[in-house]
Amino acid sequence: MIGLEFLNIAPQRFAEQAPALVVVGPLIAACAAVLAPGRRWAWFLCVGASAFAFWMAVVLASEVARQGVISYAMGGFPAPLGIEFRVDALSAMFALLISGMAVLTAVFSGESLETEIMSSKHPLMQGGFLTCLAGLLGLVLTGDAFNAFVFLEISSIGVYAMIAMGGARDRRAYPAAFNYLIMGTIGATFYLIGVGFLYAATGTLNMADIAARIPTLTSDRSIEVGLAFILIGLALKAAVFPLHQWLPAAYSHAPSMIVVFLSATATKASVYLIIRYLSTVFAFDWQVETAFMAFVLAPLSVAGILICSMQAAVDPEIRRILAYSSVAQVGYMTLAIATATSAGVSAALFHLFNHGVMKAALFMAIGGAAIHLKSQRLSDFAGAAKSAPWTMTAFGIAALSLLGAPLTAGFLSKLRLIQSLVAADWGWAAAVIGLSSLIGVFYVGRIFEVVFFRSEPEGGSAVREAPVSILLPLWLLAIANIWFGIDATIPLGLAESAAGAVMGATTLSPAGAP
Amino acid sequence: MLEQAASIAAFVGQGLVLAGAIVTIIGSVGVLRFPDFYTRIHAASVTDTLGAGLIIVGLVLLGGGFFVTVKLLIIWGLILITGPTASHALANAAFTSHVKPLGRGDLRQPSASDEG
Amino acid sequence: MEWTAPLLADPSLLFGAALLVMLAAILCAIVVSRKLLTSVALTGLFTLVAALWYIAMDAPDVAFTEAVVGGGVSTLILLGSILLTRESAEPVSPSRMVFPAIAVILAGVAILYAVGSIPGFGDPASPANASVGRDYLERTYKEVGIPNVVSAVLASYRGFDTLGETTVVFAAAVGVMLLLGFGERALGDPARRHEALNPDLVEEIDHHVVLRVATKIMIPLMFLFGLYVLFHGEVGAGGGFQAGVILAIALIVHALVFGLSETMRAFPAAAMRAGASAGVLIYAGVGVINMLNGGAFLDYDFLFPPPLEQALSGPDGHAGQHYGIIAIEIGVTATVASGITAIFYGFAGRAPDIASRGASRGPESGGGS
Amino acid sequence: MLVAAALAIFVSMSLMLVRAFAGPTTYDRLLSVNSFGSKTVLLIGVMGFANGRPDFLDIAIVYALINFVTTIGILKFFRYRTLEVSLSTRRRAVADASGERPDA
Amino acid sequence: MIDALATGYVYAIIVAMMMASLFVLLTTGNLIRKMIGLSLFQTTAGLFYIALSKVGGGTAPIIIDAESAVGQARAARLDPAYVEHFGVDGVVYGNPLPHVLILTAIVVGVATLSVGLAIAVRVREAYGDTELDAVRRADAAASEPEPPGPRGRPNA
Repeated sequence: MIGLEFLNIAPQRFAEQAPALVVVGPLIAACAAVLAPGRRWAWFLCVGASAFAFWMAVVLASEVARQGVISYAMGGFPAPLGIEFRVDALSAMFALLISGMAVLTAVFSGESLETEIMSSKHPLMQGGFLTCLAGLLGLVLTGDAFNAFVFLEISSIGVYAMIAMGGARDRRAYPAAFNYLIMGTIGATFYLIGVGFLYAATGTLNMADIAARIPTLTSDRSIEVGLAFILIGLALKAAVFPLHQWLPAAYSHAPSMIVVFLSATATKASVYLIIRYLSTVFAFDWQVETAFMAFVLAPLSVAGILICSMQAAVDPEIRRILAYSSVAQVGYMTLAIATATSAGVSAALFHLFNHGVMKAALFMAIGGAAIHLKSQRLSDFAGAAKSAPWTMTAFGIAALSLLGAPLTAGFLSKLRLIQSLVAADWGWAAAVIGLSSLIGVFYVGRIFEVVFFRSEPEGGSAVREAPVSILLPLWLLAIANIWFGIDATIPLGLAESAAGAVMGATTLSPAGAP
Repeated sequence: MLEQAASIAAFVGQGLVLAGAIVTIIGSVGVLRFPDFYTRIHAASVTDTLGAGLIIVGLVLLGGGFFVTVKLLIIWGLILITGPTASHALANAAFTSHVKPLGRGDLRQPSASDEG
Repeated sequence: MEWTAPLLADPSLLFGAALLVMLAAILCAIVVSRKLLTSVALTGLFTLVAALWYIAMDAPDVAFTEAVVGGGVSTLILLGSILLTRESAEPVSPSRMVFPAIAVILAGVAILYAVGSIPGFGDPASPANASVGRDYLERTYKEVGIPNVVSAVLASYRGFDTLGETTVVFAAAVGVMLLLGFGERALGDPARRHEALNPDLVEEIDHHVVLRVATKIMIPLMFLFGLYVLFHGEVGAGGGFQAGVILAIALIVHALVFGLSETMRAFPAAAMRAGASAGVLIYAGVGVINMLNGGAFLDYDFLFPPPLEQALSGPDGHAGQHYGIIAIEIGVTATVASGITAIFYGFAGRAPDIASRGASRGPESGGGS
Repeated sequence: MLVAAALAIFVSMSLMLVRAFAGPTTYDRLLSVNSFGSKTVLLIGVMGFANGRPDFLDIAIVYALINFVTTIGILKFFRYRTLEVSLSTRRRAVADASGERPDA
Repeated sequence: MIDALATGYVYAIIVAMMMASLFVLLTTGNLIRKMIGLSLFQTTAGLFYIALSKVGGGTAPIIIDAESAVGQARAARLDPAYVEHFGVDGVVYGNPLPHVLILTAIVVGVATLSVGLAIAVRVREAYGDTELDAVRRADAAASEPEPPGPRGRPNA
């Protein structure tokens, strides 16, 4: 399914434990990294653990492709009693995306932290990063509604502090991190309250079990309100318009390592949970839910796409331009999800994957090139292409992909988005995507003008070529952007099987059944 | 005979608990009504210690098994150590930060602190 | 058959109602107060009363946790942070209240709308109480073999959640260490050395001999009590988390009375950092051992290789579950005790830096009352 | 009778709350918070017996401890403006640098 | 009817408290007070869960012997048929699952509180104040063409 099956060389007993190992590996490494005697050790641990998680994710994905849904009972207790890890194609795809990005970020982190954080704190940063990785992986694999809350918090708490660590360069990181913490925690608590309502109505916490019991209920008022709370909470975490205000500030002032990783994964994991609830738990066939999708989610997505694209077009700071564009892109995904068709969800997932690849490349290039540059202003990147040709070429490729230029991954995903919207008779929504792409031409054009065509400022640019350990993951991502633009079998295969997994069956069979 | 003793103990115990509760209410009224900090702390700490003693002895008489009795006695001990210590520290802190006790004749003037 | 809950036969419901009203009163006072210290003291009271309410609702474990966390740790951390920031909040202009008020009222109405369809309070036949919750009550003794069902669910059935919870504490400790350091400023504070050289700064009269003596008695008792709570958690209320917090509070009392640098000499920040990660390692390590023995992650029945497990347990004992739960509770205790101590070091040890910038304090503290 | 005693303790806690809201000095608030805490300890005991399940006195012990600790914490807050110093010496420099009375 | 009155108030008060703490959190501009509001909000969510777990006439979910003195005293208060139907081995217990969840949530809450306060302390160190208004003013001043210096003005 993913072209990486050759990595599935684990012995069978090992492969059976993969759902647990994929989370526990990074977790143990996080503790070890905090204890590491020096920053080199911490970095090795970080790369090693991420690679291990990636390997396990590949094993998982190929097992899922081979035998369908995998259910893993934590503690050996069957599902409604114990916590279940339930891996289907959707979770496997997210696990692959998150752990793959983690490997690249981990490689990137060595040099990048060097310039941003004092070296005695590197082990703590790496430990926090690995905790976040474990949290995100757990979030996408778990089949238990409350366990998802715990992982949501694991993946956030360290991140709040790490975003604030950007304050050494720019003090605006502190209030940004604080706002993120407040918004994130309100979101998580809303989620918790929503899960409480589902629990009150169904008496269980296992998602598949909840899904199985919902049709048997006589009154669904608490389910409706529970769903509303869960979705609002997750929308806060996923930065869905208009609950996105924390994101641009947090992304523009955090240390680059964190931004690279978060931009590719964190909001995506919340989008995952939204899809999970809408499709698996509520099965897309419920009246209130369809009304919600058509009359709340879709208009909000459209507003988010347009407004945030405009904000991106006028903002003077380069990272914030990209952050606003991220919110707009989340809007694309929710818009496609709102069609509630298999093609829509698959297009959203395909775009989500590609967007992760391009955004990570963009932030990585900026982080790498601007190692010696304290400012984030776009104008300070004047002529950067001359002083850092390799870095900025990769940046340019990813930016073209963001724009949706042909022969890049972004083109294919926008094409599929529009196709799926048209197929669902949402032509106006397809027009919105077209319009926002036009605005995209403007802001990407602005960046291109500054980076490639303006001459360097007097006294030379502060932008330098990134070191090899940054160029390596950066170019991997840039090449991926082109590769997936020409031959999209891998992401498309993942997205389609994932969409098939959640859209195919209207309800999951309760745990235990094959 | 033994049962009779047990029921008497239970009755006495309940009475002691109630008495202790009444003592704490009296103390609280004192804290509410007394005119300055030092008299209030007096009301609070004296009645806390006495009320706690009465209630805990009452609960011991009610009987709840060996461990419960031991725990009750530990709690009593803790209250006896921490209550006066905290009161002392509070009064000390108030005094060293120049909270003045009311003097002779101050009670005649209605002071702001009088209003609960 | 229809059953109505025997509400009036249950005195705890009377207590519960009274306590809820008291909670609401305290919350109202918090909403209107602007002095941060008053808010913090009232928040401490709020959590204490909430804990009382938990006892009335038959949740002693939750009450225990809420008391040690809300009443103890949160209050102390809040105090530490007020010291490092400012003491009263600016008033909020009414115009800024409009939007939040609307949002809050909408959310409240939505919840009340949903609450109408939840089965009545105290109903034993409600879905929440009749399904999985009841299964735990019926199965715990057979499958895990300890009387405290909450501990069993926490450590065994939903042990993975608890691993997550421990990780959260670990992550928070890492975060605070990143942001505030390890209290190293308290050890290397030049003003402190200056004070040692200038004895006239030190007042002669010893005000706190009573406090010190009392504390000296209390600290060993607290340690002992912490260990008791740790190992008693299977039988009664308590467990690893509560024990960890109690141990941390014992250290915090020591720091409060005898000085932070004194405590940090005995329990250095590096050890706390190591302890925090060692706890998670112990916990996850137990899970990995289970995997190596052929079970699922955290399946304590496989803590020992199957033949040994049979030899230890006998016909229907649960040696694996028993020792597994103790092992992970020790892990939890280690992480929580060291993590919270490290967090306290961070906040308390930051103080000299701010205090030396006393000049910027002045204008802020004028805003009070 | 136990229920009546519990309610009596509850009433006295409410009176303490009134004092805590009213002040007027911070020390009054502290006093009432402290006293509130020790009444809570008693209430747990009485409530346990009234419910027929007196074996949760551990929580009462914890309350007693917590009450002591927070009182010391708040005290240090006022007298020393830092949680960090030892109580065996009084740091005049710090206490006076703040230049304010806690009850102001 | 009496039962409906006797039960409805619990959720109503809890929801009101939940919303009051959310209101504190959303309106105030003081970072510490925001954290207090957040912590209260989480606590009230806990109250909601525990209210769900209450079983009328139940006791704490720590297994006791129905034949023991305590067990018999508890059973004596209740209708035997009720105990028979809802009890486990002759004793009616509260629901343990929400207790476990809220135990976890309390811990998560204190972790969030400590990280949030640590960030608030850093805000104070960088800006000289913990009011969001002051922070905004300082940022606005710094983004003007002539920035007033890297550290900004305290108490602006």
